[in-house]
Amino acid sequence: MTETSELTMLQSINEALHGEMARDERVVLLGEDIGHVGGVFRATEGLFEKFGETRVVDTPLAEGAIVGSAVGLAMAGLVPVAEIQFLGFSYQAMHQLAGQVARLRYRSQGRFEPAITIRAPFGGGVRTPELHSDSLEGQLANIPGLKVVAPATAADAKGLLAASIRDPDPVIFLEPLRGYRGIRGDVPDGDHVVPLGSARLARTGDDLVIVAWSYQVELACKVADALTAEGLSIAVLDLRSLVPLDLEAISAVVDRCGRAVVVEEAAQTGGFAGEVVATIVEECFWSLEAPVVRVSGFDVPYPVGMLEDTYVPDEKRIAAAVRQTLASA
Amino acid sequence: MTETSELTMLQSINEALHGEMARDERVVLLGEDIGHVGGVFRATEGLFEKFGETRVVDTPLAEGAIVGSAVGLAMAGLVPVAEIQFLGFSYQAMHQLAGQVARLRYRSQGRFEPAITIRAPFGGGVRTPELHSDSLEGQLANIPGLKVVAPATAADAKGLLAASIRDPDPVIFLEPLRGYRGIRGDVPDGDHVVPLGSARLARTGDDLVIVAWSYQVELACKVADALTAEGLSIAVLDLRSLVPLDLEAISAVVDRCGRAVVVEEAAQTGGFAGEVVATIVEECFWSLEAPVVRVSGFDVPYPVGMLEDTYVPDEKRIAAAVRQTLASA
Amino acid sequence: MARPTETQLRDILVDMVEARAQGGRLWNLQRQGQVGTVAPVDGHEAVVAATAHALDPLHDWIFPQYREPLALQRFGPEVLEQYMLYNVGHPDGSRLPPSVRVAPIAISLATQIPHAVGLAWGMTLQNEPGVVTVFFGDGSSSEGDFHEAANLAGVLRAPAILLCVNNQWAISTPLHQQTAAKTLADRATGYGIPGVRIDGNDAAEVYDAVDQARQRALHGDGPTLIEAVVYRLGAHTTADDPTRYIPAEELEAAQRDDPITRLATHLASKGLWDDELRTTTEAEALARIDKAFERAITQPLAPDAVFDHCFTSDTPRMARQRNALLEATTATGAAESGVSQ
Amino acid sequence: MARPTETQLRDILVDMVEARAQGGRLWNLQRQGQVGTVAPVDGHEAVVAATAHALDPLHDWIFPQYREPLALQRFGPEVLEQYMLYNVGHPDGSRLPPSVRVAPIAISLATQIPHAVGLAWGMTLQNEPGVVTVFFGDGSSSEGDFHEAANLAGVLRAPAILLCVNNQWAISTPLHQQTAAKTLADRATGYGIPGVRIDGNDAAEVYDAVDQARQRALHGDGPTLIEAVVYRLGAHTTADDPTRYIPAEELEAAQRDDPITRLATHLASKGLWDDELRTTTEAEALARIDKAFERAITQPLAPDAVFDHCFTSDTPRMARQRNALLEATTATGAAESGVSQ
Ligand SMILES: Cc1ncc(C[n+]2csc(CCOP(=O)(O)OP(=O)(O)O)c2C)c(N)n1
Ligand SMILES: Cc1ncc(C[n+]2csc(CCOP(=O)(O)OP(=O)(O)O)c2C)c(N)n1
Ligand SMILES: [Mg+2]
Ligand SMILES: [Mg+2]
Repeated sequence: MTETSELTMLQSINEALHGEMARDERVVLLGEDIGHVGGVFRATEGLFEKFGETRVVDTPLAEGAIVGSAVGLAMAGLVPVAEIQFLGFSYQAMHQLAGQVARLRYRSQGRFEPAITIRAPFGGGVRTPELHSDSLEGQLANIPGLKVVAPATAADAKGLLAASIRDPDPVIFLEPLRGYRGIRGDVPDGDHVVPLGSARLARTGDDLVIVAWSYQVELACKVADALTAEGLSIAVLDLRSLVPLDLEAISAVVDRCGRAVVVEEAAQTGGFAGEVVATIVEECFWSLEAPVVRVSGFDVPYPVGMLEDTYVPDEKRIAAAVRQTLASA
Repeated sequence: MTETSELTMLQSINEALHGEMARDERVVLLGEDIGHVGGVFRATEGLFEKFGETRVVDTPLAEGAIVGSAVGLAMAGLVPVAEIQFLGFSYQAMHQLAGQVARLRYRSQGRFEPAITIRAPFGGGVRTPELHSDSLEGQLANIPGLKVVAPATAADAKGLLAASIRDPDPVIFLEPLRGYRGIRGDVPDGDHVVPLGSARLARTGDDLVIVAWSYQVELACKVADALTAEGLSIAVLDLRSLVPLDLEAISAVVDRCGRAVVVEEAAQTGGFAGEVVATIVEECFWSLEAPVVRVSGFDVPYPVGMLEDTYVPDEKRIAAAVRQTLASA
Repeated sequence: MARPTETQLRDILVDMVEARAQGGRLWNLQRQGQVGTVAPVDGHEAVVAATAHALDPLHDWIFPQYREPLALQRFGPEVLEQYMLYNVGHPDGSRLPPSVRVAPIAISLATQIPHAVGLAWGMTLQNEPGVVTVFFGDGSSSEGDFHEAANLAGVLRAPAILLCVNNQWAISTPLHQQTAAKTLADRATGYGIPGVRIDGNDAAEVYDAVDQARQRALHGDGPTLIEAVVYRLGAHTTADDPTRYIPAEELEAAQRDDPITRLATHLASKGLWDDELRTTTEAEALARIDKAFERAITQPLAPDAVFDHCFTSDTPRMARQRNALLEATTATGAAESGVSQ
Repeated sequence: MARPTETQLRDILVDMVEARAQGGRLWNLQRQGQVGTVAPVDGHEAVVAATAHALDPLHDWIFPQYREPLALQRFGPEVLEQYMLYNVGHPDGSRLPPSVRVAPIAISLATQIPHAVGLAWGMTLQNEPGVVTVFFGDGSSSEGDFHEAANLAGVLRAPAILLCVNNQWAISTPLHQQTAAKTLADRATGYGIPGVRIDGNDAAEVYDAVDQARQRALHGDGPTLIEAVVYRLGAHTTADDPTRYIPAEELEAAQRDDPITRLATHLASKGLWDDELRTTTEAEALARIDKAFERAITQPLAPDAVFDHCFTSDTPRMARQRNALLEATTATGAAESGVSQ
């Protein structure tokens, strides 16, 4: 049995970075304020002191240059792990991320290996200013050549980050702001790797499955637990990685339950929940006993603090969707 | 009866720009190479000569500044119509488009009116270099506060562009590269406005509906016509605008047909076809007689010339999906 | 050359002292959990207030970065009121009345620079007199948007003042890691525009530089890049602990050059300032911010306000979302649809 | 100061003449519909070939924009072969063997500049000797990526040469609409790096400037911005008609300063060049490009090549897409599944 420690998600991310930097000298960290202060959330705490200023680099304030220079670092044979201070500011680097990082291998037909990981906090619930909370995973998942990973537990944060850094393909690694300190759990000590592309059945159940990722898994599990207490049997599937998407896990659980609710925090139109619904329809249409319902953010920009609780899907909205789907026949 | 002229889509776009600039002095055009040479595809031909260098402005080569300065122009009370030379280069401006253009009204709670239209050619089939053919509408549709319009006919190109420019909300107007000279048709002379947000039933039919937008409507209609000759009854719904999405038109035709195929050129995962499928499931689940099938580009970057015909959905792939869906029971 | 009069300097100092006092109150409100993250104005007071006084609020525009609002009151008392709404997280927090020529905070750094250039350009197209001043930090000057906008402004000869407040830090990143450039004003040559470097702690020098840039812009001679050198005397924001990275001696040295002390000493030597004036100024400022705070937390908010002003009218999907929200809000018991616990 | 020897200059001229000749052939192939859009090298030959000769192909890297490949043959004959695959639209068109230190064309303008800076930085981290030279145009210098990368290079003292080929045009946009800057080299000061402006039609001057920048970089003194002033003698691309916007007299004046004529005249005066040499050089160049073209159009292509090298291995969805494609390809009659017409 592996030893574990109880950590917050933030601590487990920090542990993964420590482990990967120690394991592979090619790993270099770059980003705004990641060195001296250890990141605005302290995700990179202690790394500058331990690995020095050549491997943990405070860059100028320019996301395009952070992501763009990571391409060059990768061409030099290094394994860059870049931090974007908040995912909303990845828009400043989208030309490098979508147009360059995601295509380097394809363009060069395998000559260059973009073993690049880009970490960014995202998601709401903590009263940030505009653009600090935006959930862009739907947009990111439509960028071919980019893997999109979004852990929901402390243990997965460590294991999936390690896997992302070791992956020779580029990965955008999404860290839930609310989860940094709000999610904690037992995390295996030492080397811990969770392969990309496999979903996790967070709750078993037969009546309906809630499909979610990142912080929404936390909410989905609470809803499932509450409804289990009422005698219902609700499964929760934590996708963990949106690209690659675990088609088998989705179809297995939906085939069993026949009913599904998909939860996301992003604006609904064009969000990734739509992709999940389409996938379910393709894979499991004949098992479906009711329409698949999406619980999403509204079709408005992520709003200011006073409107946040209205906007962000909560347990109440998820539970209502579950009941509605169960009632539907 | 209104007089019409037979025009290519390119000519009809040019006509719309002429009309709107003549109609409203606040309309100004900006972009790379749109003035002296009239745009790399000649979409803005003749406008520089007619309206002068203060209203048709060749900007420096900087998409961020084009879209970003359009925000300021709109704040000054003007109606900027910006051209991005190829949609793939809108990534350079994504921070301005998604983070600023789309939020100006919301942020200022209506004080500022981002009456901005951004035109860009997109889509494949003409052997362009990388990033010139990319279909990003799925990503754009997930940006709240932005309208996404994609005409499929010459007449609609004129009418929807006029409506986009007149619309006080920001619109990204997508012009199919293949359609510039490849699509032609009768276009009403003079003022012609097609309201945003209403889909068009391009073909009526009862057995199955093909939902598409932009150039794919052309292909869908050819498939529908060919299959009609075989005795099938295939409808084609041209969405025309992805945001706002015409929910009523979708549910009306899917409820009637019970079977649907959705066509897009973008990579499948996270593409807008997924959104259409999810919408159909939400609106019409109980009418569905078969799973809704997507015909999409593959989950790879838009490829080089020799691989283009393999990648881009064609009549054969659409027809196969239609037959498969009709056979499914 | 237009050195401000001593009276103007006193007005500027009043604004500076008020901003500092109100900033302190705001900091406390944040610590009490009453408002969100706050970025202190400390050290920026002279450059912001003197700039505002060198401009014409009836015709000129200001684009703030985010530290500026409390020192912008010359542009209208509404700036403070709106800023308090902003701090409490009310959607009206970025809406000023049409008469107040201050743009909303853009959040995403440097994105406001092309906006400002576009507005300046648009004003010339509309034959409106006036110049547009945009504030941005040393850190923000590394963003591509700065470059693209400065270059565009040069080509268009837009009546804009690009005002870079170099406070030596971008959160924890010191200037020498931000750029190897000796001065940020040096960048102006690369855009074919004048660049000036000024002491941003000297209100008179700021006033003069902004006034000159403004005259130049109004005469059709295009934009100016001003680098105002100051020192960030406070934390980056309420979420930051600068003792982790700012050497104590460096901060102390900067504090000895506090822009408020400097101007106060000067004006006191002219008999135009004293402790009593400072005390009453501060008291009034605090009364005003307290009132603004009270107003902010009692500002009405519709249950479906989250949908307002996204578009001119709701899309069909938004209309459904709005209805669903209203239904859920009016449904009295949550028990029916929610989790029972 | 390292003026190239006359023999080196002759080698450079050979490359220049070959590039021009092959460019002509490529233009014709495009006109015959055999290859895609082509961006002619005309007018850029000296700056590209002399740069390649001033660098060390075993240790130094080149990031082209898109006009350069034909003049880069000093970096390996594979460059031509690969470029022909690129022109016919074969996926291998951007794959060079590991020994050839030339990066693929990035298409999206200026995005290659941060790549180059990152690679230069990475080489220092790995203690690899060598410098990275990145080509970009006057138009591309307006992009934010140029600014962000140049600034980063300055801070990191990366061993990079930022080589701006100012050919006076970006498609139809003349330099004075691109920027109000008097020179693009002027921008260097704003990044704290040296900036030099050279006559890009003078191969010796180019060689010298690149050599100096290279030495500086190798000695740990960081990057250099070089502005090489040339004139675009051809169309922007095969899709462009420059007579619509380039005044005939201006082009004629530029043609009188053709870099090939200039160097040929110089070397002829030294007895190192004559028409016969030119004729045989051209003939050999054409033979080589024709061979490369034949190879390119006969290069094998798997039916499912569209999926290769997107990721190291297919995602489950891609695997299905690949299978479906292979099934559709192997299904002999399309009649069954396709449209009958
Ligand atoms: C595009 C973008 N990247 C990152 C951030 C996060 N951030 C907020 S303030 C800041 C530092 C800004 O420094 P500077 O421009 O010098 O202004 P100062 O805070 O010193 O006044 C950073 C990195 C942001 N808001 N926008
Ligand atoms: C980001 C981006 N925007 C626009 C284009 C379209 N485009 C291709 S070449 C070109 C002009 C480039 O001019 P310059 O950099 O001066 O190079 P030159 O062609 O003169 O060698 C443009 C606008 C592009 N490829 N990438
Ligand atoms: Mg600063
Ligand atoms: Mg050029």
